[in-house]
Amino acid sequence: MPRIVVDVMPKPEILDPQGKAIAGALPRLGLTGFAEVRQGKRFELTVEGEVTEAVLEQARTAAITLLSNPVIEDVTRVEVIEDVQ
Amino acid sequence: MPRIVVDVMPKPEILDPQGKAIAGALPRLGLTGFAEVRQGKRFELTVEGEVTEAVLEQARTAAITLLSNPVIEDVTRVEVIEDVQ
Amino acid sequence: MTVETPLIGSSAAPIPDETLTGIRVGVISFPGSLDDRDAMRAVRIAGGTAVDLWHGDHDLKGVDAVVIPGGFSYGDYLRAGAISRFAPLMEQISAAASSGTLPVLGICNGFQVLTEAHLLPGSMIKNNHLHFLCRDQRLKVENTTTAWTSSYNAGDEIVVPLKNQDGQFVADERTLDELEGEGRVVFRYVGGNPNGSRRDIAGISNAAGNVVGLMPHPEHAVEAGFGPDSSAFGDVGLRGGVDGLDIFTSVLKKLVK
Amino acid sequence: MTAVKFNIDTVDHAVQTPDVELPWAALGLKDNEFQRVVEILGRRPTAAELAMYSVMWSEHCSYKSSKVHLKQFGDKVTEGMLEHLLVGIGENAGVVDIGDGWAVTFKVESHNHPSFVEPYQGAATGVGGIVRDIISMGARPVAVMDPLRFGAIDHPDTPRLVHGIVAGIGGYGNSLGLPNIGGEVVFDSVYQGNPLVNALAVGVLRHEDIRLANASGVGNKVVLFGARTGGDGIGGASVLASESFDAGKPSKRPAVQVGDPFAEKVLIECCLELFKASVVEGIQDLGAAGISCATSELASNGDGGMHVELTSVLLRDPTLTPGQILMSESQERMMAVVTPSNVASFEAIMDKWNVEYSWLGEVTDTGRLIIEWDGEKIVDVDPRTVAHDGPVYNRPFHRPTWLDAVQADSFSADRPADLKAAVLKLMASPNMCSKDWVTNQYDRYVQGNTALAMPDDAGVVRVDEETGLGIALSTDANGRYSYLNPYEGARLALAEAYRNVATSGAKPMAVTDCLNFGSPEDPEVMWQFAESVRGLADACQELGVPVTGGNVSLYNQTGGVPIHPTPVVGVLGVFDDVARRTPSGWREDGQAIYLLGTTRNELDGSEWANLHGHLGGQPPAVDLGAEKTLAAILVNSSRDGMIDAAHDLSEGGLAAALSEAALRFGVGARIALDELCERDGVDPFTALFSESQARAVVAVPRSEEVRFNDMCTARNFPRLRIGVVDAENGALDVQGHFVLPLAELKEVHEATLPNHFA
Ligand SMILES: Nc1ncnc2c1ncn2[C@@H]1O[C@H](COP(=O)(O)OP(=O)(O)O)[C@@H](O)[C@H]1O
Ligand SMILES: [Mg+2]
Repeated sequence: MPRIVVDVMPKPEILDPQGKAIAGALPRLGLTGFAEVRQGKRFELTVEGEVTEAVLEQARTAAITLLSNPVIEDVTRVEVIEDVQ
Repeated sequence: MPRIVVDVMPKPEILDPQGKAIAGALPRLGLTGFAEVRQGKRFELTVEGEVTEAVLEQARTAAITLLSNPVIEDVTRVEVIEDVQ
Repeated sequence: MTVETPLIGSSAAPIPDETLTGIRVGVISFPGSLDDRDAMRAVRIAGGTAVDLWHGDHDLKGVDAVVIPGGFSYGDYLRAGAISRFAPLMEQISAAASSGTLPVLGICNGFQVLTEAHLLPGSMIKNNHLHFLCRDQRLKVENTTTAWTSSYNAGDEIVVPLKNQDGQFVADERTLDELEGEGRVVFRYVGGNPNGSRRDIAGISNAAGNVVGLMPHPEHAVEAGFGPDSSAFGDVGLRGGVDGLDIFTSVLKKLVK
Repeated sequence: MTAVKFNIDTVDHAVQTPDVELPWAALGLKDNEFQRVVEILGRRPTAAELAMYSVMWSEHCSYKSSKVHLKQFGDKVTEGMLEHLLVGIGENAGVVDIGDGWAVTFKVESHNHPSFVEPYQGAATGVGGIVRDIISMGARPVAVMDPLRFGAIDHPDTPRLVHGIVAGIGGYGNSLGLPNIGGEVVFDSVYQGNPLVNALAVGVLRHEDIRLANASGVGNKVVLFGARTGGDGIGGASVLASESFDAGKPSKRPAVQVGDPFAEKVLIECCLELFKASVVEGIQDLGAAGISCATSELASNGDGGMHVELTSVLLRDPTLTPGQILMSESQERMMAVVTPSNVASFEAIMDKWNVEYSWLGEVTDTGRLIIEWDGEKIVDVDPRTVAHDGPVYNRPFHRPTWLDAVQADSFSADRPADLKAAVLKLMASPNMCSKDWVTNQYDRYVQGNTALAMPDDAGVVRVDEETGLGIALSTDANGRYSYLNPYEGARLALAEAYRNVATSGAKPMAVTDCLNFGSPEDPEVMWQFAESVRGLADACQELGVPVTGGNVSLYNQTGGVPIHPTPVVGVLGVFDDVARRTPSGWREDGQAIYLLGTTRNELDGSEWANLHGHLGGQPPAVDLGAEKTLAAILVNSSRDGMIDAAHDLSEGGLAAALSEAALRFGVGARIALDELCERDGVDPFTALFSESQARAVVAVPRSEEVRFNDMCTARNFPRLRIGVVDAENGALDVQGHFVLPLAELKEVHEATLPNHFA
């Protein structure tokens, strides 16, 4: 079944304690190539049937009302993905 | 600065309590087009300088050693993204 | 039946036992560990000597056993236990634990660290109700041959506090069958599964039985007056439950032998 | 790091350009306030100075409307009240001597508005902020509490707030390893757009470990450590995006702060290690007004001067301007003063805990707070004028015109015939139902010293493992009582918290308060505030317990409608040995149940009246003399082993107390009301539902009855044997009226919150 992916990231100006903890751990594993890490969420919404514009619109609504908190997060993507891994 | 994105999703056979809760909430918002929801994580690793193959390799290592737990999660993507939103 | 006003500490006053005092149990602290001092207190009340270990050290200080305590190491931000697993001291612990010699107990966050370090199978995900839950939990002790459970009788039930947010134990069916088949399910929830854990599993061991992980907190049921309000071994005074104490006496007694 | 080059508004520049338009109004300063700043400086302020004055002179930081009233907490203390006070009002938190060289510091604060905007983070950072106050006194935090108020339970916005706030309190407190030992959950539509999120923290220290927020010792180093500074909490000040006020480019500053409890936990351990190694001279947490507050307070409380290089501040967002850096309210930061000889030891401890720090400057004796940006002077002020000499208002107030009519409207609904149904209805109501759904999300075990917590009357924590020395805490407020009569309402809040602490067996010692009110610019609200402070100060004097610190939260109103005046009062009590604490439920079959105190026909403002949508009349009468005697009886009988259970009577009266005492351990009782009704001249309904004060029910072992009665007689305190514990019947049997099976009671009592929120 087709899926719509919704990516949600912490707003750039907002503190991301999770990303910060990861950024602190990477060098201890010898992985020193990264200046910053941000951790966000990725949702996969499986669509029953065809992905119509109406369904996509539903996904966009879900993204801004339920899946993200507009005070601290941005929805960075709402997109249909191929059903392959 | 360029970023590498790492997507991590719960394994299909593992129950995803957060995804389930979202799937339960959507119809209450009148969003009925979705059969299933899975919640995963999206990491953005900012690279200082150029994204060389070595850095990408570091990201892949980070993805499978630290950013995901192979018992419950799959790394579904490790990729450079353009620095645009 | 008359019961006096319960006095804290009365029933948990340790009977000093020179041989037990000689046993050194290390408790490792990570940044964000919370129940480390409590685990050390439990070791002392059981009669042993508690030794504090620092995650960043490379030295096990010659301890005879190790407790990885509860808490939110590194905030539990990525996954519970995920970052702690890479602490320098964990290398020593992993080596000694997998050789089957060093008894290691992971409580709550400690259990999560052990699964992340692959010293125990399976993993923990968010509770099925998605909330942090703190309650007094009844457990059944199903394996009394491990380093940490030998003071119990098979089938004993105990009441210890449970408190976590990511406490749902998951593993694939094959692993679960294997755990069951080999008798490595050490503790099981009874009287209601608090978080959706597969097959009501609350604690497991490795094949050798020296490494045990347990989600609820036995170190909070070791001192009368500060434990749960109930015990599976009969009526107790106010907050008089000390059912967790035998976890710590088990390892001390085993090590004395 | 080289500083970002702004078009910096230096002191020199300010002198040369006296006529530049400054956005003082947008920053919240009033015309006269801005004029005062100009007067103080003898020139226009620089952008950075304006930032400092505007945040430090805000209501939140300067207490400009409340100061003249709060003075009473100091004026009305007696010698005796000061006896155990090691540090009083004015510091980050008060410190109380509890004996054996131990001291306790505690304080309650509000985080109301941020919690409405972003419930999870607002509540979380509320806990974080109050805990840092406790650390900065030199103490190890040992517990938290959370008095909460929400709108109507069935309002569509209430689940958002309940879920977010409860998860936020738990998410932060649980991650810090601080047991949550009590609080309140109240639903009332007056809090719809203004939930109250108050957080209390308590810490423990040795006398010699007390640290104060002052910068003394010329040449000592000033260091900022903990989290990096970001743009948090300066959303309202976006006008400062350009320090020269010429470019109007919009700035994107987060209006909410995100908490990092892990960083704070590390900060706690790291600070405790600093204290143990004696490497800090003075320390201050960074809360509201961030670096502005820390530098000006440290300097003015110490030798009077400080010199700081602002580009040394480690930033999360490199585009911040100097004014924004000064105003930022980024969480999990501390500022300390360190002697040059301790610098290396300080750095070693930071490195061990992996905490970032940066040396900002040093203490001087110039009487000036000088802040430079890359060597250029952008602030040159007398720090006292920023920290302490803010405006003080004697705001007009008058008794509300509507109050007479409200007070005349006494509750007169018919007495229900079915008392069993009435008890069930009461105990299932939003305010009287079990709060387990909330409190089960909080860790009450961590640290291993919790001797009593929810749902008992007070939280009790052991301080000294050797001796059992410990403390008890309770927080209370009743907004409806305060609405009906703010003077008496504040006294009632104190009386209840005091009674709760004594009920647990502890001797009440000290008070903290969080005064939640509407707008001080409304003379009627201001009157409520003035009356509340007067009432609380009077009552503290009468009970002999000093206020050691607290917080004022004003402007809690939506659409011109203020919340009920809600003075949340926290009382701290002390135990010689927490082994003697008294639980609120009975367990032993056959023990006698006594009611202490007198019952009057006092239903105005009660939970029962509230259930019928009625709010009028006068709140229950306050008799602090009776409260004192009751407390003495409860404390003595706990110490001497004369009682095995005690539960105070407050909201919901005897009906609630009996129900809760039975549900605590699932043990029933047989109760007879006849003698009580006859003695006090009340009907059975009133006996059960009146909220008369200075009452408690206790369970007395048979062997202690004589001694217990003698003690009450000696103190001339009314008591009545109203029943007996019945461990067999599994019911609350109020003879001649109803038999209420505990299973039935438990079910309705526990179902309410899950029904709405699970
Ligand atoms: N938000 C909360 N956090 C922690 N404990 C709470 C909270 N709300 C209520 N409680 C606890 O539940 C119990 C019952 O509350 P309440 O009836 O308000 O107590 P009381 O009337 O004795 O002040 C008390 O132990 C109280 O501390
Ligand atoms: Mg009470």
